[in-house]
Amino acid sequence: KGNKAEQKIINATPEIKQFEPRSAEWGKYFPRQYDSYMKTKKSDEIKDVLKADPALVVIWAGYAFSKDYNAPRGHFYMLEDNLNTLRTGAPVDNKTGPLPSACWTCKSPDVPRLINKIGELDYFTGTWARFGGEVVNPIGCADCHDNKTMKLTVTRDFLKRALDAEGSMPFADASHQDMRSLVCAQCHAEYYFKKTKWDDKGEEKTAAVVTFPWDNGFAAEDMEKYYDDIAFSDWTHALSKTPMLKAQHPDFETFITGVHGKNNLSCADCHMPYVREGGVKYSNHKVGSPLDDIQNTCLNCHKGTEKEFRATVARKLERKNELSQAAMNVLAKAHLEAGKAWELGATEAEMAPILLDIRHGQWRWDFSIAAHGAFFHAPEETLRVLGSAINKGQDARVKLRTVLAKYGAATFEAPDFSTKEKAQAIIGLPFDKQVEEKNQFINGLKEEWFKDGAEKGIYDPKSREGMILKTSFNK
Amino acid sequence: KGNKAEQKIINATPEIKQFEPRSAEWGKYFPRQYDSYMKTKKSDEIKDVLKADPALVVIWAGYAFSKDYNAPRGHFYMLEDNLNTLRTGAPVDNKTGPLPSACWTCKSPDVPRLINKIGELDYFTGTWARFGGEVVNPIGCADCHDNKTMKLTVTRDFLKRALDAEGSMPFADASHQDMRSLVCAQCHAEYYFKKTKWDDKGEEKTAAVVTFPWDNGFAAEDMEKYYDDIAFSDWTHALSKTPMLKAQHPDFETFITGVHGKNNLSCADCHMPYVREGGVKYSNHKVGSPLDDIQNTCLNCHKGTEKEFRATVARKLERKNELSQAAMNVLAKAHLEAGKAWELGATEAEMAPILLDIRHGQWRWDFSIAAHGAFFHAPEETLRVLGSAINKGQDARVKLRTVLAKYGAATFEAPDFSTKEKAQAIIGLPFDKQVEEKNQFINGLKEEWFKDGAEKGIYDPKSREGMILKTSFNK
Amino acid sequence: MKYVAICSVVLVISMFAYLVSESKMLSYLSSDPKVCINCHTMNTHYATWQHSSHREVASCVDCHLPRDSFVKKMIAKSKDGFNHSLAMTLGNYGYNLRVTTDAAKRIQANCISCHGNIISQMLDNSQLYTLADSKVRMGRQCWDCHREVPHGTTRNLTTTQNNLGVKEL
Ligand code: HEC
Ligand code: HEC
Ligand code: HEC
Ligand code: HEC
Ligand code: HEC
Ligand code: HEC
Ligand code: HEC
Ligand code: HEC
Ligand code: HEC
Ligand code: HEC
Ligand code: HEC
Ligand code: HEC
Ligand code: HEC
Ligand code: HEC
Ligand SMILES: [Ca+2]
Ligand SMILES: [Ca+2]
Repeated sequence: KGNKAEQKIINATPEIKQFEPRSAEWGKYFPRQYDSYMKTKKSDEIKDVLKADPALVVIWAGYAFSKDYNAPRGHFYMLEDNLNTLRTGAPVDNKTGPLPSACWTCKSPDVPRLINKIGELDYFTGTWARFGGEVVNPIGCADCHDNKTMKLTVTRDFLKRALDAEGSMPFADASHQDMRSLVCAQCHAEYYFKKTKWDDKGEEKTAAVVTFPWDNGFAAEDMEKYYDDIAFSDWTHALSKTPMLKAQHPDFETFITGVHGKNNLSCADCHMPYVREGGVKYSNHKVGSPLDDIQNTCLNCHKGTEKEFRATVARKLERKNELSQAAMNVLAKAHLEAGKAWELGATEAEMAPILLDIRHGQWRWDFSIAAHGAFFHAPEETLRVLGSAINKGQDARVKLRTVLAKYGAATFEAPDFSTKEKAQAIIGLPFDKQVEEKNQFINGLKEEWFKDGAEKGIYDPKSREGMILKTSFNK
Repeated sequence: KGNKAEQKIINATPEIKQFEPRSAEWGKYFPRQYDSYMKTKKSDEIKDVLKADPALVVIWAGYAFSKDYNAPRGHFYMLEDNLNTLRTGAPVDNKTGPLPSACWTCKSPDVPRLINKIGELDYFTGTWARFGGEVVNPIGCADCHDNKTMKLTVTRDFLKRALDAEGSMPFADASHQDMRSLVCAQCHAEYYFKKTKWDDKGEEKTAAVVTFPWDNGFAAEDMEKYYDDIAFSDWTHALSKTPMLKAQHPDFETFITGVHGKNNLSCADCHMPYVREGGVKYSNHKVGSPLDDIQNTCLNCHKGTEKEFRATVARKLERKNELSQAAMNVLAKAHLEAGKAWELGATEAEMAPILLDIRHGQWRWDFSIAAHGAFFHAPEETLRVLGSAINKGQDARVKLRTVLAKYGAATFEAPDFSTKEKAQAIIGLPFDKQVEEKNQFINGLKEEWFKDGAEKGIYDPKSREGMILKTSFNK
Repeated sequence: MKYVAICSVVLVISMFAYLVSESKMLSYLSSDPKVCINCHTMNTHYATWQHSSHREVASCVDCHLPRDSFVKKMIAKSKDGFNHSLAMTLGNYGYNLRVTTDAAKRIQANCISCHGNIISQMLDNSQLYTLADSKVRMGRQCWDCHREVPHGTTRNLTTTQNNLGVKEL
């Protein structure tokens, strides 16, 4: 009955503006969802992945990821982390790079608002810094909900386009249950920036449009083919000169290959389980590890004890880690050996098949592990693709030995990259300088952007209340 | 009611001799179990695995498996296949080799009978041919049942010893449900022949005792360590000179790592599901693929349709095949490349680390796939171990390139082994001669053995009724 | 000719009577759970239900037959009754029964009717979406999550033979 009363308020059409980026405004009508959403703040530890696996620095040499890469934190921090990472560099005004505007895309409900205001192609044009002061709130209700009905809604068209291009689950057919995953898939999916020319009142501009490479399917091999066919590369590797691909969090694509995906579960089933307070039942908006609440997630469908489930998941993680570590080690060595081969005068023709192996091997490895939950969501697919990554990487190394031998370095041993510092020294990263510049940005322009946003009336100060600066690089 | 009556007969203490090897005798009291048991005859296709994967011939060069290796058939055929395989060679009398008596161990209820009669160490001494005429029935009731109570019973002590040595599930603690797996684990487990000296009335003899290498645990790495510690090898590879290990069907060991094992299922749950005829419920003794009766196996516990389950299992098989094929290809090349290195004069010191990689890589690959059901019973463990097998095999190849380069063969390419014939030619197997000798054995000594058995009154002619000679080598 | 016709009619009627009596079809007119185990085929489901949290609160018909109108209930009863009786007589079913789509719909409606309060939010959520294509009200079966309610996950007809609690009538 208490439920009914509260229900009434909830069902009363709330007065929320379209594209309202400030979650606190929505929270007035939906306090439980809002409060639980704010609890994502509790996941606040920075886990420096480069430090844990220094091979990554070598693997990503020449690419921003080699500077700074952390395990994900709670949704509360997504904007903060995007601003603070060394990857986004240290712009000094709204025109400086290094990154494109597209880097805001999955960090804020200000993005759909902006796209609605200026158009998608304009939004995807220019530097990241261009929208400093415009993108000022972390993920919010407006990212997933319709302001009138609270219906789940996909606010990023690139997901719709990608689903339709893939074809097996066109967006128009999405069921309610599908939507409980698709709102997540807007962000939790592999992407690249597709260069797209457009006409801005007579001026030709190039947009970097977030695009999901799904035309051939959702599997690692399907996307690999997609990228190969358009000769796309994210960057050229600093040591091996390989035209590389970076995989980013293919959570959705891997999830659907696993047993829970096949049984038609949705992300929300585990990451936003129903909870009850008094008579009211609602979706827990504290998106985080389902293992924090095994009782309401796993045990809702499974028999067994918390302890058993913890052990099962832990074993899956170990298996993934074993193969992932092997793959990283192989790939790092391959890059270093290829670097040596170039140095000694190897020709493009000699190196071409080797670089292809490296490209494919690293793509597959990255695809398997960039989705941090894939070890659980899709353990078999993860291990299969990791196995093939190891194989490709080692194929490159076998071929490299023949080339190295030709240039008199048959016994070449890759240098030691067993710590983050050693690895960054190998690739020659001017780390301290970057940190210094970044800190200037953090204490300067970043602050101004939020002031800017506040003046425009779009910034929700609650979204940063109690924020403590945490980074991998400031001790 | 009919049920009750029949139950009475079943519960009446049957008059079966201890160690009665003739299943037809038991069948008099338990016709349903006997009839279903005899239906294992339906699985009678010989699938030549060497032909499907010719890399195997190279991988097993110098070992009997390179001559003849087939996918398992129904239990009805186990003695027949053991007699007919080229692996058991062509003895001409009771003293000729090549194999030891231990090769009968998992093929017949005559084995527990013999062990009871002459003692375990005597049984494990001498040639396989020594017990021709003594071992004449395929698997029978006496392999798994107590003659008085029909209670499940482990008739091979080596399983009990191995469980106790491993320690985590001592035999004394085995529950009824455990027994429903342990009767299978007597045979469906990795083994080796442990050389054991014993005193036969003053004469020192050496027995080759079937032993499960479980002292350190059930995992591939645990057994690898076991074998390394005792410097055991099954054979020395003909090409690479590696002291090799052969993994044989670690069905039980891998099964317990999988989700069904962890949920405490037993082999009998899927391979011998309960069926009902009229009012009588009994265990289907037609041990075979559970996919032949999905409705009565998987669907007992799962929602979903037959079609879905078939597809799920098929996808698991594909994943395994992908990595297994990659591993075989790598290992075969490694052997051939190592052979070349020796040929060119490589030293033992140069080769030692390479051979260790090959030994470990091949062991792990074999461990993952020798249990034909492991792709389903334990897909994650299978893929993990396959990934590490690929890695080790490729490590060997990388090192080999350096050695080959030293001896002026940096660009050496392994010869083509893409068909069984090509592969057997590479390893120089005198195939036709072996087939000819084998056929002499099949038409001669083999026949006599059964006559022998019949004279002794231990042979059950029903066990070969309608037997058609099928081999991989006779067209 | 007439003979044949009369014979056929008599045959059909007597076959029907035989079917009715052999399969205890008329027992469908009662609501007592024991009625269901007129057919030993239903023993497993009776036993699992009897050991479930719902034993005291919901009987077979509470879940399996429409609860909103007497007429619908009777129609469903007759339909199921006939189908089950026929299946019973022909013996053309396996060890693992599965609910029909129609039955699933009814069950779901019944879950909702008892647990309306607790699931009201989910129901509201679901009403925002088109349900045209979905099998059951709310789009998703309650027992997708509550997998053990009330029959457990293992309910092969051979699992509870001679089992405790089920008395053959
Ligand atoms: C607007 C983009 C966006 C949407 C929509 C989104 N996420 Fe996220 N998610 C992110 C980003 C960005 C991070 C990383 C935040 C950080 O590390 O600062 C993240 C982090 C996470 C984490 C890690 C949290 C932790 O504490 O470790 C989980 C789990 C997660 N998301 C699941 C989901 C699920 C489930 C949904 C849908 C219900 C979803 N996400 C919707 C962008 C999004
Ligand atoms: C398609 C959506 C999408 C786009 C586009 C995107 N991200 Fe993310 N980002 C995510 C998701 C999802 C996560 C959570 C990742 C995880 O689970 O590891 C994340 C996490 C992060 C994190 C926190 C973890 C870390 O890596 O330290 C940072 C920082 C980040 N992104 C920066 C960027 C930058 C810079 C760009 C542009 C180059 C970018 N993002 C583009 C979706 C996106
Ligand atoms: C059956 C339950 C379940 C479903 C459904 C599910 N997940 Fe997960 N997810 C987990 C578990 C368990 C983990 C591991 C958490 C841990 O290690 O603490 C996880 C981890 C993650 C992570 C990494 C979090 C981190 O901090 O490393 C992300 C991101 C994620 N899931 C997103 C998703 C998305 C997106 C979907 C839907 C496409 C989804 N999940 C569906 C159970 C689930
Ligand atoms: C990452 C995506 C995401 C974000 C951000 C998000 N929600 Fe939700 N929300 C969901 C999902 C998924 C559901 C479940 C809806 C369903 O099953 O119909 C949901 C359900 C709801 C419901 C319906 C009642 C319930 O609890 O099931 C309300 C109200 C709601 N959210 C309010 C909010 C508010 C307020 C915010 C901002 C503080 C917010 N949501 C942010 C994904 C999101
Ligand atoms: C909404 C129901 C549901 C939830 C919630 C759920 N599962 Fe499952 N899970 C399933 C289904 C369905 C299967 C498929 C097996 C089956 O058919 O019984 C499964 C299978 C599994 C398996 C076996 C497959 C494998 O990958 O090894 C594990 C382990 C598992 N779940 C763990 C978990 C954990 C851990 C959680 C919580 C984070 C969880 N499940 C949450 C429904 C669920
Ligand atoms: C006495 C040894 C022994 C015992 C005990 C034994 N097996 Fe076997 N099993 C074998 C042998 C040998 C084969 C191969 C027969 C052949 O290929 O000729 C085999 C074959 C099989 C096959 C393949 C059948 C086919 O048609 O492809 C399955 C499945 C199997 N066993 C399962 C089991 C299960 C389950 C148990 C216990 C209930 C069990 N086995 C007990 C020795 C045994
Ligand atoms: C510990 C028990 C055990 C021992 C000892 C054993 N086997 Fe087997 N054997 C099996 C099992 C179990 C199978 C079924 C294998 C499968 O699933 O592939 C089998 C299958 C076979 C097959 C049929 C399939 C094929 O490979 O062509 C032959 C032949 C065979 N064994 C011969 C032998 C020989 C020869 C020896 C001695 C060197 C031997 N076995 C020792 C248990 C054993
Ligand atoms: C959950 C069900 C299940 C359980 C429990 C189970 N198996 Fe299996 N087993 C299967 C399936 C499914 C296959 C694949 C059959 C196929 O491919 O046709 C299989 C395959 C096999 C095979 C290979 C048969 C062939 O012809 O290739 C053997 C041998 C086997 N199992 C033995 C065992 C043993 C021994 C145990 C117990 C330690 C066991 N199984 C437990 C379901 C099960
Ligand atoms: C490979 C092992 C194996 C062999 C060989 C075997 N059985 Fe069984 N038998 C079992 C298992 C396992 C059970 C299930 C027992 C349980 O769960 O208590 C069983 C059960 C039985 C039962 C008890 C009733 C039932 O059906 O569950 C009888 C009677 C029986 N077997 C008779 C025989 C006869 C007769 C033979 C020879 C024709 C035979 N068995 C051969 C493994 C075997
Ligand atoms: C006696 C019960 C039982 C039987 C019979 C059974 N399963 Fe399972 N199965 C389980 C349990 C328990 C799980 C673990 C998931 C869970 O907790 O729901 C599981 C999990 C699974 C999974 C998910 C894990 C994975 O490896 O992907 C698949 C697929 C599966 N079973 C297929 C089968 C197939 C195919 C058969 C028939 C050959 C079968 N099962 C027979 C009980 C059973
Ligand atoms: C609390 C609700 C509820 C009660 C009470 C209930 N059932 Fe069910 N029944 C279900 C549900 C839900 C299913 C569907 C299960 C599924 O599809 O997994 C079902 C399925 C069945 C099936 C189909 C076969 C199967 O295993 O899916 C039969 C038969 C059945 N019930 C008989 C009975 C009988 C007889 C009783 C009373 C003794 C009974 N039920 C009481 C909810 C109930
Ligand atoms: C006349 C014997 C008999 C009686 C009485 C009986 N059943 Fe059944 N029932 C069967 C048979 C036989 C089947 C299998 C039908 C099939 O699978 O085609 C069945 C199947 C079912 C199913 C699954 C198929 C479907 O229609 O969804 C449900 C649910 C069910 N019964 C419920 C009940 C309930 C509830 C009762 C008591 C009101 C009951 N039954 C009484 C014989 C009976
Ligand atoms: C006739 C009314 C009625 C129907 C129909 C009914 N329930 Fe219930 N259910 C109850 C009552 C009353 C309780 C509280 C019982 C208790 O506390 O022991 C309950 C308890 C529960 C519980 C909590 C106890 C548990 O077993 O986990 C769940 C979950 C549940 N019901 C789900 C369902 C589902 C799913 C259905 C439909 C398949 C259903 N119910 C149909 C009356 C009903
Ligand atoms: C997506 C998974 C999911 C679905 C679908 C679902 N539930 Fe639940 N249900 C839950 C979770 C999680 C809880 C525990 C949280 C709570 O107590 O509300 C729960 C709790 C319940 C409870 C209270 C149980 C108790 O122990 O008191 C009842 C009753 C219930 N659900 C009935 C239903 C009914 C009826 C339906 C279908 C209309 C349904 N559920 C559908 C996830 C689900
Ligand atoms: Ca990418
Ligand atoms: Ca061995």
